[in-house]
Parts: sequence; C-alpha cells; structure tokens
Amino acid sequence: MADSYLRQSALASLHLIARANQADSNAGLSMGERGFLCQWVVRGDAGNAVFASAVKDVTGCDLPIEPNTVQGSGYINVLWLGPDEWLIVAPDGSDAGPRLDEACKDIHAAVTDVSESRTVIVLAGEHARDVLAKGCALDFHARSFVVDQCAQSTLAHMHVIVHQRSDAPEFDVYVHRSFAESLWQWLEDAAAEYGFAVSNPV
Amino acid sequence: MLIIDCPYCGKRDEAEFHYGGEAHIVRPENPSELSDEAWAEYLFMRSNTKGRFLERWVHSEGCRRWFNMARNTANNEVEAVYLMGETPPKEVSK
Amino acid sequence: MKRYSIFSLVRNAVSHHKDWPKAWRSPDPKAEYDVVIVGGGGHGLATAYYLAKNHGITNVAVIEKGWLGGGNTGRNTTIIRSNYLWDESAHLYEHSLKLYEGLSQELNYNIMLSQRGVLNLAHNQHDLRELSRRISANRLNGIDSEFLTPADIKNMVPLMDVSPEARYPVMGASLQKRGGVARHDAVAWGYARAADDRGVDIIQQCEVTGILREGGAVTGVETTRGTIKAKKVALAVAGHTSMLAQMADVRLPITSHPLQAMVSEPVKPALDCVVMSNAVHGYISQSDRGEMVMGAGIDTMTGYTQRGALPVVEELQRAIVCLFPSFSRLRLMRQWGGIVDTCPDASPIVSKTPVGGLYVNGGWGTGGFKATPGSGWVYAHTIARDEAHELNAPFALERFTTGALIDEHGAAAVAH
Amino acid sequence: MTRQANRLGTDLVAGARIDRSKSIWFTFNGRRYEGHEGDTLASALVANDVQLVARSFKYHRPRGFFGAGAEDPCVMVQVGVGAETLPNLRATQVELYDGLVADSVNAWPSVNHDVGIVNDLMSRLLPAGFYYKTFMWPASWWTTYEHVIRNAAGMGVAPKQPDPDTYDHMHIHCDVLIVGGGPSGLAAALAAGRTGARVIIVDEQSEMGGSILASRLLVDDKPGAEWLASALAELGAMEEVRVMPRTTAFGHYDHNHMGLLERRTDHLGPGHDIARQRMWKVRAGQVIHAGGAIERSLVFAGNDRPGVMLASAAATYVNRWAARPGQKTVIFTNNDSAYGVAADLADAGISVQAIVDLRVEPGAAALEEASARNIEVLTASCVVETRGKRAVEGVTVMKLNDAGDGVVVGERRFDCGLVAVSGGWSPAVHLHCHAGGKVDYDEIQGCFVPGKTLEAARSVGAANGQLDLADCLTAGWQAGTNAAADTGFRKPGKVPKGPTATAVEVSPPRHVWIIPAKPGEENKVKRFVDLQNDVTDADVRLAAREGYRSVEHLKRYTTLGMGTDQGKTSNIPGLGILAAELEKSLPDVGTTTFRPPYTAITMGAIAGRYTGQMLEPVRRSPMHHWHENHGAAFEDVGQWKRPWYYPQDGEDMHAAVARECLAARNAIGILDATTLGKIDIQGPDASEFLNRIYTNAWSKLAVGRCRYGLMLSEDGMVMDDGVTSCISDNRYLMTTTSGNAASVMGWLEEWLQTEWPDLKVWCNSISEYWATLTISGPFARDLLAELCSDIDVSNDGLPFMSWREGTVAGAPARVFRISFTGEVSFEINVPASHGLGLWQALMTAGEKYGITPYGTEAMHVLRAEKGYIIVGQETDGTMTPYDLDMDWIVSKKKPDFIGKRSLGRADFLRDDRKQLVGLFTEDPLEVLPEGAQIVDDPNAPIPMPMIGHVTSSYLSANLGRSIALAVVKGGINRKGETVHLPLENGRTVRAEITGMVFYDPQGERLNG
Ligand SMILES: Cc1cc2nc3c(=O)[nH]c(=O)nc-3n(C[C@H](O)[C@H](O)[C@H](O)COP(=O)(O)OP(=O)(O)OC[C@H]3O[C@@H](n4cnc5c(N)ncnc54)[C@H](O)[C@@H]3O)c2cc1C
Ligand SMILES: NC(=O)c1ccc[n+]([C@@H]2O[C@H](COP(=O)([O-])OP(=O)(O)OC[C@H]3O[C@@H](n4cnc5c(N)ncnc54)[C@H](O)[C@@H]3O)[C@@H](O)[C@H]2O)c1
Ligand SMILES: Cc1cc2nc3c(=O)[nH]c(=O)nc-3n(C[C@H](O)[C@H](O)[C@H](O)COP(=O)(O)O)c2cc1C
Ligand SMILES: [Zn+2]
Repeated sequence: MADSYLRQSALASLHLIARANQADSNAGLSMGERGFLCQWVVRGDAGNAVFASAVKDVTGCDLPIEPNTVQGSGYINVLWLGPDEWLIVAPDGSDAGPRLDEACKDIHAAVTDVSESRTVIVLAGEHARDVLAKGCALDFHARSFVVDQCAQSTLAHMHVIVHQRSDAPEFDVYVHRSFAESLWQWLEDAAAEYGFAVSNPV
Repeated sequence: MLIIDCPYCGKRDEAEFHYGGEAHIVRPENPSELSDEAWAEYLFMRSNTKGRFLERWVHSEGCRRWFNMARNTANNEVEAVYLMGETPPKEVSK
Repeated sequence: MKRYSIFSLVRNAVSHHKDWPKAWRSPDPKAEYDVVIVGGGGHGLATAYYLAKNHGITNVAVIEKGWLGGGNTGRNTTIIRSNYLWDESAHLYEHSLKLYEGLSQELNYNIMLSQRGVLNLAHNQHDLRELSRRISANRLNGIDSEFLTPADIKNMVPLMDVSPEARYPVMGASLQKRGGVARHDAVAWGYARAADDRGVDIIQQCEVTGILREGGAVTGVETTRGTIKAKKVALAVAGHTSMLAQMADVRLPITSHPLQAMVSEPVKPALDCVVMSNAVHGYISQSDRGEMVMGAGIDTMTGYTQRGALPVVEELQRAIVCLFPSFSRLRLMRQWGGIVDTCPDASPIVSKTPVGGLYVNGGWGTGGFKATPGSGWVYAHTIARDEAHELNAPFALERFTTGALIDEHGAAAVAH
Repeated sequence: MTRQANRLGTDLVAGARIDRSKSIWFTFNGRRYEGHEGDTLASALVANDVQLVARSFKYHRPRGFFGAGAEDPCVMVQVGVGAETLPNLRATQVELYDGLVADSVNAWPSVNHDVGIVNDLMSRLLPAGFYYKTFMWPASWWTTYEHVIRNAAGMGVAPKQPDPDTYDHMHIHCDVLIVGGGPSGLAAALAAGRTGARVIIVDEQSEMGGSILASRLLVDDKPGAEWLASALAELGAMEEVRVMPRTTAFGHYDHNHMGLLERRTDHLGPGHDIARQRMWKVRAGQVIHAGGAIERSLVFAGNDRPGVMLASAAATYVNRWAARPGQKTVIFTNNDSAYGVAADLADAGISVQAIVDLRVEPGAAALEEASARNIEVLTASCVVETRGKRAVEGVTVMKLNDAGDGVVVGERRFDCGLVAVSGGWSPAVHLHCHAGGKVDYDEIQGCFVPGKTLEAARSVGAANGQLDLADCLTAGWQAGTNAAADTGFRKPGKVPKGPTATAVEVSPPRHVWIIPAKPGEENKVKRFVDLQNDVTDADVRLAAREGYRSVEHLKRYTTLGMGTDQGKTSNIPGLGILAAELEKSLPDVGTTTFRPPYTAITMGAIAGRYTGQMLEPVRRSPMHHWHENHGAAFEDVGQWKRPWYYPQDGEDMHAAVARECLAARNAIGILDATTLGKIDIQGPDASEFLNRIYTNAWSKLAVGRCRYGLMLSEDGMVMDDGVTSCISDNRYLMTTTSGNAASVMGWLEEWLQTEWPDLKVWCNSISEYWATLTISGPFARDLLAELCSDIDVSNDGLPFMSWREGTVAGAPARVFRISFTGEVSFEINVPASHGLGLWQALMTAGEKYGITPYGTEAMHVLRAEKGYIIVGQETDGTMTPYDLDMDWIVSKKKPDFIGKRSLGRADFLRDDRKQLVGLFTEDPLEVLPEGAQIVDDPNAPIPMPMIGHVTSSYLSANLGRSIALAVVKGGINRKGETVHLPLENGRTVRAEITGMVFYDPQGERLNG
C-alpha cells in the first residue's frame, strides 16, 4: 500500500505549482507555498549550557537568544518564538528533531514535531510589505523589520510567524495548516491591486 | 488600543494580548481547609481599582508568556511591566 | 407637579414657554436623610421614586457626582426585553418590562417606549438549541417569545442578509414582540421629576467620597459638599460599585469594563425592530431620530476611561455590514463608551451587605437599562424593609459563597 | 439661467484652485449644471447661484451654504442612485465628478416646496423637548405618533441593495503623524521630514494647503500657492514622508493609535475596482494636531436664512473656487478676521455694504483694510434681523448697548444677498480630546484650547489657538522639529530656518452670545444656534429654566450639536448662552465631550475586507475538499467547517443521518475528527500536572494506555473533557473538544506559568499536526488490520483504551482504541499531509464492508445512544460532574484538583439540582425539540414551575425510536417517573425519566 497514498501540502488543492508556470513577470509581488518543511518546537532553558550546545550541535546554529531573531545555517533555521521556545526549521527529511530530543534527554527540555502543523507562504517583491501591512499590525518598514528577524502576530486575524528572509524583500509566513487556504485567499485579494505572480519557492 | 511592552517580545499592539484580570491573586495552599467565605473571596472577589491597578496579561498571539502590568485604569497609562512571580517594581508598589 | 399634556403645551406656547416649572429642583443637601442613594442614574432615581411612592419614605437624597442620568443610563443602546433564560432573571426583567409598559403615563413623562420587537439571531446549531431552550422557558414563564425561520426574518427585516451563503448564515431567531427600545434620557428625567415631586432631593455635582460607619452599620456619607448623615445608604453607581463598596470595606465580585456604543448618521426608517446577534457579534436598532444605534461586546480589560478602542468598533461594523450589506454605505457619526460592572455569572447583585444599612445594587453589566423600573422597585423594597423582595432574593451577595449563581452567559446571547 | 452665473472671472479672482478649461456636468435635484475640475458640489452650486439646498431637521426650514468644509451644518445631500447611493453627504465635501447626481434630503415633495414646513408654522408648539410632554394619551396611540415622528425624522435614505464597493485597511507606523495640511502642518512636516524621521501628513480635503488655498497672504514673501507648491514638492521628494490628501484623521485613540480614512475613488465617481475607501490604522511616535480652527456663527434674529454664511466660507468660495456667494454683502463680526474677508470680497467685485462689528474698537490693521476699500464700518453695532423670503434680501442693523444685551434706537437697513458672519474661532480640539486630552478656556478668544494630554501629542497653529499665519508657521516648524527630536531624529548641522510670514496685530473679539433683536420683537424672532437640529437660543434658555442646567442635559434635551456636523460651529455659542442664562462663566459650564469620528466615516470602511465570506477565516481539515466533493453539508463549529451529514441521491438530513448511524453500528462508519484539540504534555511533573487539572487520578497511567478525563473550572463547573494518552515516560497526549482546543491550551499554560512555575512541564499544541480519522463499527477492526501490518489490532493486542504507533496505509500513524460510538472504534492519527491519502485508502479498502462517512449529526446521535455527554450541549457552565451522574470520575483520594473545593459549597449539595438523565417519550416516534422545558404539572398556571430541559434529542435509527438526554431537578433519583413537556405548538408531550444509556447498556459491543 505504501506507494498508493499521496502526501498533500496544505495548499495542494489550489494547484499552485501549475499556476506558477503561468507567472506574470510584471507583478508587484510573488506568492507561493513552501511545503513539507520539517519543523520542531523546542522548549528549554536558554541558560542551560547543555541545552544551548545541543541545539548548536544538532542544527549548526547558535540558539537565538535575542528576541524576534533567527539564526540560520543555510540549511536549518532556528527562530526565536519566546524566552523558552524556538522553532527549528529544516528541509524535508531532516532528522534534527529526533537527534535534538536525544541530546536533551537528560535535561528538562522538550522537542515537539510540528512539521505538519504549519505551512509557509512565501511573499516576495516590492509590494510584499504593503500586503502584510494590510492585515498585520507589526511594523514592516525596512528600518524596523530586517533580514532574519521574525515575529509572531496575526495576519488577517490568523496567527502567523513572519520571518524576513531577504531584502528583496522576501518573507516566510508560517500559518497553521487549517487556516492556510483562508490566508492564501485573503492574500490574493490583498495583492490583487499590485498584481501578483504565483511562485514555486523551494 | 494600548501598546504593551511584552517583557519578552517588546512593544506590540494590545490586540496580540489577552487580559488576565487582577494580578497577585494566589491560589490558596489548601483549599479544602478554607471556609466557603474564604473560598468565595479567592474565586470571585476582585479589587477592580480605579487608578493604578496590577493586572495580568498574556501575549497570546506572540510568545504566549504571562506577565504582570501596572496600568492606570482611569487613563490607560501603562506604568510598569514585570515578570510573573515578581513583585511590582518600587515605583508602582506605593 | 404641574402635569404635562398637549393642553399644557398649548397654554405655554401662548406665554412663550416662559412659565414651565422646573422638572426638578436643585436643592442643597440637608444634614440628614433617612436614605441616601448614591448614584443618580436610572436605578438610583427609580429607587428613590419607589421608596417614596411604594413605601412612603420621602426623606431621601439621591447623590450624583455628575449630572443625573449621565452614567450608563445616558449612554446605553436602550434595548428593553425580558426574554432571559433563568426563572430568576426572567421574573425580574419581566416585572421591569411590565412597569415600563405604563411608565410614560405613571411618570407623566413620555419615555417613548417603542415595543417594536427584539430579534435574537441564531447562526449555528448550538445557537438554535439555546434559542429554543430560552423560548420554551420564556413561554412557560409567561414571557412572549417565538421562533422565526430565516424566511420569517426576511419578511420582517427585508434588508438583512439571511442567505445560506453567508459566512455564518442566519438560521433562525427568537422574537420578543414586546421588547424594543425607549428614550434613555427620558427614563432618567421622568423618574427624577417624579421623585423630586414626591420630595426626594436630587443633589447633582456632589461626589460621595466616603461611607461613614459606626459599630458595623452606616451612619452617613462623606461628600464633596460635606458630610451627610443617613440611616441607610444605598449604592446604585453602576461602573463604580466596587469603588463605593470598598469605602465601607465591602469587597465585591465585580469588575468594571469599557463598553462602547455608536450611532450612524440619521436616515429615513430602514430598520423596524431591534436585531441582536451573538455569533456575529453586534446589535442594532434605529432610533426615532433615524440613527442606527449599535453596540457590541465589552473591552476585556478593566477600565474606567469611558471610551474604548478601535478594534471593538471594527468588530462591530464587520457584524453589522455582514447582517446588513447595504448599511455599509452609511456613515458612523459618533462613538462613545460607558463603564459597565460585570459579575462572574453575568447577573446583577441587588442585596443587603455585611454592613448594616448599606445596600448594593450593581453588576448589571451590559444589560441594566431594561431593568431600571424593576430594579428600582425591588431595591426600594429591600431598603425599606431591610429584606429582599422575592424577585431579588436570588440576586443576593451570598450566592457567591453558596455557589447558587445565575449564569446568564451561555444562553442569554449578547446580554443587552 | 446662464451657465455659472456666479463664477468670477480671472480678472476678479486670479489663481483659484479650479481648472476653468475643464467642465464637469452634474445634476442637482434633477437639473443639470456645469462646474469645473477642482470644484466641490457646494462651490459649483454657489457658482450656479443655487442657494436653497436643504431643509432643517425639525422645522424643515430652508437651508443654504453656511460653511465651506467639514463644519457646514446644513447642506446634506443624497449622492448617487440605486445601490451606489450615499445619504447625508455634506455638499461642501463632495468633489465634483462628471455625471454626479445629487438631491436634497429630508424634503418632500421638493426642497423648494417642502410640506414639512408645517412644523415651522407650528414651531411654537414644538419647543425643545416637547415630545417628552405629550403623545402620551391615549397610551395605545404612541405607536402611531411614533410612526409619524420616525418618518419625519432621519435625513437621507439608506441604500437598499448590498454595497457594490469594497474597502480595505492598512496598518502603518511612523515617527510623526501630522493632522492637517495647512501652513502649520506643512511647516511641521518640513521640519520633521528634513530630520529623516518617518512622517505622515494628512488632510481631509482634496488637496493640501488648508487655509492657504483660500487666502491671499504671502508666505516666505511668495503668494501662498507658490509656497505651497514648493513645500509639497520638497515633501514629495522626501523618501520617508507620506503626504495624504483626502484623508481624514477621524479618531485619536489610546497610545497614539490613530484612525485615518482615505477616500480613494469618491472623487472619481462610482465604478472603480480598487477599494473605494481605505482605513489606515497608525501607530505614531508623536502626533501633531494641526487641524486648524473652526469659525463660529453669531446668534441673531433670522440667522438661518440662506445667504447667511460664515465669513471664512464666503472668502473660501471666492478665493479658492472663484464662486460668488452673493453680489452685495454685509459683514457681521465680533473680531478682526472678517475684515480680511471683506477685503477679499471687495477685491473680487462684491459690493460690501458695511462691516457690522460688535466691538467698539476694531483692530487698527483691520480698519485700515476696510478704509482702503471705502467700506463702511459700523462699530458697536449688530444685525437685528434679516429680511427675505427663502433667502436673505437684506438686514437691519442697530447700535448695541454697552452691556451687549440690548439695542439703542435708530436702525440702518441694507439690501444684501449675503451676510458674512464671524463669531470668532474655535480651535479644532476634537482629536486632542478623543484620547482624554483636557481643554483650557481662552477667555479672550472665547474658545477652548488644548490643555494637558497623556498622549505623545501636541497641537499647533489655529488648532492651538494661534490665529496669526506667522505664528502658525513658526509654531508648526517648532513642533515638527521637537516631535522628530522626541522620536530620536535631529537634523545634523546648522539650525535650519522655517517658513515665515508677516505678523499682523489684532484686537480681541467681543463675545455677545445672543444678539438682541429689534425692540419688541424678542418673542417673535428665531435665533438659531444649531442650524441642523433647529435649536434656538430660546430652546437653550428654556432647557436651563426647566432645570436641564448641565451642558450635557442641555445637549440631550435640545439636541444641540447632536447632528451630523456634531456642532462644530454651534457648540460654543450654545455654551455661551447657557452660561449667561445660569449666570455662570463659560468654563464653569464646561463643554460636552468630543468623540470620534471627527467627521462621519463609512461603516463599510471600518469593516474593511472582513465582510461577506471573509468575515472570519474558514478552518478546513486536510480532507475538506473530499467532503465537499462528496456532497457533504457543512456545519459551522467555531471557525471550522465540519461535515454535518452526507446526503445521497436526494436524501434529506433525516434519511442521511439514519443511514450513516446504521452503517456505523452494522458496517463501518468513518468520521473526520481532525478538529479535536491535541496537546503534547512533557516533563517529569506531567502526571502531577494532569492530577491537578483533571478530576480523576493520573499517576498510574501506563505507557500505551488512554484515559478519559474531565476538567472543571475553579468554580466547580465542567469545562472540557477528552481522552489523554500516555505516550512515553513523562509524556502525554491530551485531546480536547474541538471548540475548546485553544482555550484549554491557554488554560494549561496559565496554570503552569502563573500558579505552578515550579512544575517541570512543557505544553505544546499539536492540534494542527494530526489528521484524525475515526473508524467505527463491527468491521472496523478488519479494515484496519488490512491496512496496518505493524500493529496487532486484536482485542488483546490493542485493548480498549490503549494506543499503538505504526503505519496505516503507509502513513506513519498513532492508532487509538477509543470509542465515542460504543462500537469497536479506532481513532487513527496521521500527519496532516497524509490525511487525505489515508481517507481515500480507507474508503477504497472499506468499500466491501460498506464503509460510510458520517458527519457530526450522526456522531451526536451515536454518542447519545450511549449516553455520552457533549460539553457545551449537556453542560452549559452550570453542571458539575455529579450533576452529570459522573461521580465515578471525581477522585475521592486526591487532596486537590482545580474545582474540587467549589464542589463542597452549599448549593452543590442540594439534591434538587438539575441532573442529567435520559427521557423516553410515550410515543416512541415523537422527537422532543432540543431545549424543550420539562414540568411536573402541565396544568399549573403560568409562570409554570420548570424542572429541567432537553439537552439532546434524536430519532435513533438503531433503536427505532426517539431518545433524549435531559437535565431534571433531582432526576437521578426519579427514574421511571413521568414528566411533561409543553411544546411551542400547544401540545404537551409525556416522557419517562430513564437512565442515559439507551444502547448496549452492558457495553458489549465495545470489544466487538
Ligand atoms: C454602551 C452601553 C450599552 C448598553 N446597552 C444596554 C441595552 O441595550 N439595554 C440594557 O438594558 N442595558 C444596556 N446597558 C447597560 C445599562 O446602561 C446599565 O446597566 C444601566 O444604565 C445602569 O443604570 P444605573 O442607574 O445603575 O447606573 P448609571 O446610569 O451608570 O448611574 C450610576 C451613577 O452613579 C454615579 N456615581 C458613581 N460614583 C459616584 C459617587 N462616588 N458619588 C456619587 N455618584 C456617583 C455616576 O455618575 C452615575 O451617574 C448598556 C451600557 C452601555 C455602557
Ligand atoms: N485671522 C484669524 O482670525 C484666523 C483664524 C483662523 C485661522 N486663521 C489662519 O488659518 C491658518 C491656520 O493654519 P493651520 O495650518 O493651523 O490651519 P488650517 O486651517 O490652514 O489647516 C487645517 C487643515 O487641517 C485639515 N483638517 C482638520 N481636521 C482634520 C482631520 N481630522 N483630518 C484631516 N485633516 C484635517 C483641514 O482640512 C485643513 O486643511 C493661518 O494662516 C491663520 O492665520 C486665521
Ligand atoms: C441611544 C442613543 C442615541 C444617541 N444618538 C445620538 C445622536 O443622534 N447624535 C449624537 O451626537 N449623539 C448621540 N448619542 C451619543 C451622545 O451624544 C453621547 O455620546 C453619549 O450619550 C455618551 O456621552 P458622552 O459622549 O458625553 O460621554 C446617542 C446616545 C445614545 C445612548
Ligand atoms: Zn511576547
């Protein structure tokens, strides 16, 4: 049976990959889904050296202690979510989570697999900030929201984690799976006046 | 709408937070030993102060941490933010 | 009291309206009263009126820190209904509604009670279940209440969107035909005039700053206009109930919150009943002047600012525009806030207190305007006899100790 | 009529803000008119000599243009038709576009012949508050009276069709927000902008400039328009400065949260595919209020005749739009500013008959301006009447006595079609006050000026009581510099210089709140304070006499300032009259409260895009589209759409549910249970934590086992329930009801963080991680065994209330042997991305067993057959575990858990509490309505004592009869007794109290 089932990303029903091929290059922004990422929520005490070094060992990233920041290794990103909470994001197939869990087994820390809990919508281009600003009260101005900054907030009344990936600007918007279609719909509507292209981010 | 300085995430819109009522109401150690009156006091009776009020908030759409805040309920001036389990800073503890 | 009537209007027109008597006096406080009522809102004034009328107690002062009727009485959305779930509430609010029905004549002051019907909408299965529970209970309690299907609703309120395509479709409603609205200021003014006429001193611009006690019983109040002695002190201060009770070291299970309301610019009649929705959170009616009068939920934090925040306004307007897609083009003319005092069970407290001669009437939250006459009636009884009227006995402070709460959260929809 | 008879030529007015080369055609009250680009509806009508535009609220008296902008109380019009119609727009704020259709409101049959004028004839009978005194007899007639009153009231007409336009929102942050694009605001913006700060400057008019647009004064020695152009060019070039015309700052909320409303297409007319209006929500570091000042009227006899106009408005029509509001004019003033108006009018060829000044000594500069144009100045004089039919034709002027409360004999009559009035200036303190800012009274100017505020905000220019242009520029510059500095921005290097103008010396105004009428006419004339709501000085005084002495009483009794203009021009005069009547000072009387919005804002714009289907997000399970494609009817559960039932071949709900229920007991039913909340609980103290949260004991739950738990709130009431499983040592998976998923997660965090920080426990929500597919029924095990090879799913291998990890149809899975139907049942949890694949695999493989998807309705029936409760249906926040007959789940041993103490209170020990029981109707096919109330004696008089109500009720296809769950007072001990249910249709149904378990009472089917 193993090969008969299909894994479906949260936005699979929107056929974004097919739409991406008909992309409009004049668009004010692009939007696409980055699906199937490995994600773990990690809870622990930042001051615990074992914990911090376990994270470093497994992910290659320093544990971000500075609020609202991201540490990245190019392959794995660690997002600060709270004083004792982080999100580790890695490409499909990563085993960072189980390894970290193992490394932390003697300390009071927790690693929870949330890969399936959220998908990522990538917004990029000139008007990406405007679209975010239509539904989110964070200040996305280039002076106050910079590359490798992240924040949890709400976008169009849906909980999101926003991570600025580049100066393009490019944003990863993490949204809970059950909300993903609604958020996408809202984004399409918000982006319409600027013109947008569906992208196929990897 | 207030701006609340989450002790962990920094300044955010009040919309990201949930209100948690009066601060420093400690659950009695041994509820079963309390009289009905004393239990009702814990359960229901609140200071509801007009003026400087010590209250709890949680950054529900952000880091999900609880913290305390001193706010003037008569004009919404936020006077201090301090961590759960801490006593109010001197300038607001009267 | 010189009676108001069309004849008095004509007579006074001839004399260029120079001879109208004062609606109420502005007396200086006496040194001592039998009863001092703190708070010149509808409840305080009604209490004074019924103390005089029903119990013959006229040596009464109503002490108001601002202007009479300027609290929540002057800033509410004026919805009147009695279709509450629990027997205790239903009986109290129904008593109040009955008094309302004859109030203009009784007070000789037109309070413009408009029994145009109140609709409570249901948007899902859970709402429907709660609705039919309440309708059933109301009917057996003698309170008019009926179920309307979406088609019935469309007939009654043609501009409402009852289509199944709505995000939260309207699936039915309860209708209380005797429910409606009244002119809020007139209720306060009518009671003030009638109480004044029976000898009650209404003292405005006088704030109570302390409650005097001796041996566990009250002896008077401290005010910004001096000490006033009193055998009994009765609180009717809505949003400030806790503050006043605290002056007598009585702690209450009450929290105060901003509650906002707003009006659109006036338009010709476009909505003929009161519409309330819990799931799509908002309620609306059209005043006789033509504005849409609208309200929603409380701001969750404790507050005494008498204003609120923009998100509540947004939430409300989303609801209104969803229910009435054409009202989207109307314009908001004014928004304001009141301070409502809420109890953990969303029911009021009308009660004696541990302090002798001190009474409390509060915790009406978002829904005490409709209770004004009934509340005054039973509170006057409680004060006069030093024991609860049967209608307010369940609303005593003790219920928080015994646990006999009257939880009107779940089923009473938006509790206005 | 000639086209634009009152349009002034370029010879008379140079440089107006209209493009004379571009004509715009529009219709007013059915007639076509021409205007120019740059016109407002008002300026175009003035140019076309249309004077009568509206009728007043109460007396239906004729109304014309009184102001030129937001302050105008009178000229409300209905714009557009059909779905696009907009009621109550102020003609002075409507920008002209081609094809615009406007009509007067509140007039029938027309504004020229309005029958409502009978109210005016009866006005003696209709003083302030008359309706409180009458319409009371007979009581039953009130409804009729009310009907008439309602139809007479209101102004414009609400549209009847859904709004075809869209609206949206934008959040924005800035260092300095400047409200008002007049000279003060612009100077502030330049200063702040040059520091590099993020600056937003808004103005509600079509273009920036404020009073400059209508003034002939010089700035930096240049004509105002030139300076304006250069200032705007400079601001436009600054990267961090945003200039926003057509944008109203409508509210100043706590912590510098500012609401702006931008009108994006209104000036273009209907039919645009971008949002018509946009609400901006600003967080500003510093706010500068530079909204200018509003001119006041004077309260004199006949002051409401069309043709009576604020002096500043008259100048604005002339200077800004080259529109002549009258050929001959008399200026009536109490201050110097109207002299400038006189000069402007005179220079535009309007014959200024006289300046009537209340003061004995006008300012020297002002007098000079008049004498330079040979304008006669009548000092210590007042207009005692206006003459004319529908509009002003002339005025009578008399000398005022020293006290200002009477006139001296000897009158002068002037013919004029325009009376330009100035009663002084009121700073626009509105926004300053919204967030609790205080005001101080300026005795000399007779107005309130901004006082203390807690906000990081300041007021400048006319909004701060500075009426001289030079002061405004200096103050604006200062404010901009300081505000930027307060947010950390300073211009490096030399101290820059702001724009300048020549200061003008002025004399103070004279405040006479009621202008005396002609001797002997005091009782005959009407002097209006509020032109929209028809409040006269007599009304104000009457209110005071009757005891409505507080300003707030005055306002509410007379409706002064409660119209759509919110009393911008009338409040202060009203207060002045009240103060005089009460013999108090004006500041002692105080002012009413300024509330948002500054000018009315579209309700749709406040809602933004969150209307219709976008009201709230929809939550969908991974199998949502499968359900949709298979015809599911959906039920809203919170934000989730859940399959309610799956009708086939024209089945109704009843038939579909019956089929689904039968399948779940006789074959296999499959349910999408993804919406359940799931929480990962880890840590050495996890079981202790569960012990405190749940009523039952958790210490001994072995890995691989599951247990049902009940959660109470601290007041002892059932809050949530669900199954919690032990995943590994110190690790649990808690499930919650769908509706409470978020709140339970919050509840756990709250206790952990605030009360028990010493407990070593971590909670993480994984609700969204798992898709949950429940299969239930006699063949469920066979089906599962087929698709799952790595778990022994036999009764021994996977006993009831246990779980195993493995793969199902190739997907990594956790299989829980738990049951909400009473059948053998497996809850298969797979990562959400596998949900749809697994669902399809189960459907395919299950076909031979008759697998049938069932929705929430069948689920409800199936669990009710077993007497399982649903929190929120059997409970309503007033039910304890004992009330639910669930004593077994309340640990007697645990010293404490949340809610335990409350269970011991007096009211909880009553034996007549409402308790959960089953009900069997006498007629087995009678299905009780849910919610029906239960009584012992159906013949008891109303109010009939009620003893409970039906919480759940269904026709059970499996049992072939109806079943119901109900709460009944003392019900647990009343089994076998008969109760009565009086229904809405008048019938009374009899039912027997039974136990709650209707089906398979021994629970044999659980193990298959
Ligand atoms: C926006 C809003 C909408 C509402 N909508 C509805 C509705 O539709 N239907 C409904 O039934 N109810 C509604 N309510 C609730 C209703 O307005 C109140 O429950 C009711 O008016 C309370 O009346 P009251 O006389 O007890 O209080 P108030 O009218 O508030 O009077 C209390 C008075 O006490 C005075 N006071 C306070 N402290 C002191 C002191 N120390 N000394 C002297 N005087 C003092 C205050 O100045 C005030 O005048 C609404 C409330 C608000 C705010
Ligand atoms: N001579 C006098 O007595 C007198 C009196 C008043 C004003 N003035 C003159 O008026 C000028 C005052 O300049 P200023 O810049 O202070 O005021 P201004 O009147 O020139 O500009 C204020 C601007 O703010 C706008 N505005 C007001 N409220 C707003 C809101 N809520 N949202 C958006 N825009 C809003 C208005 O549309 C206007 O364009 C000076 O030139 C002064 O000399 C003179
Ligand atoms: C039922 C009702 C109708 C109202 N209608 C109007 C109105 O037509 N115009 C207006 O300006 N205000 C109206 N208001 C609001 C009052 O002006 C005022 O804002 C409110 O009573 C609160 O008082 P405050 O703003 O002085 O604090 C109304 C208030 C209520 C309660
Ligand atoms: Zn935070």
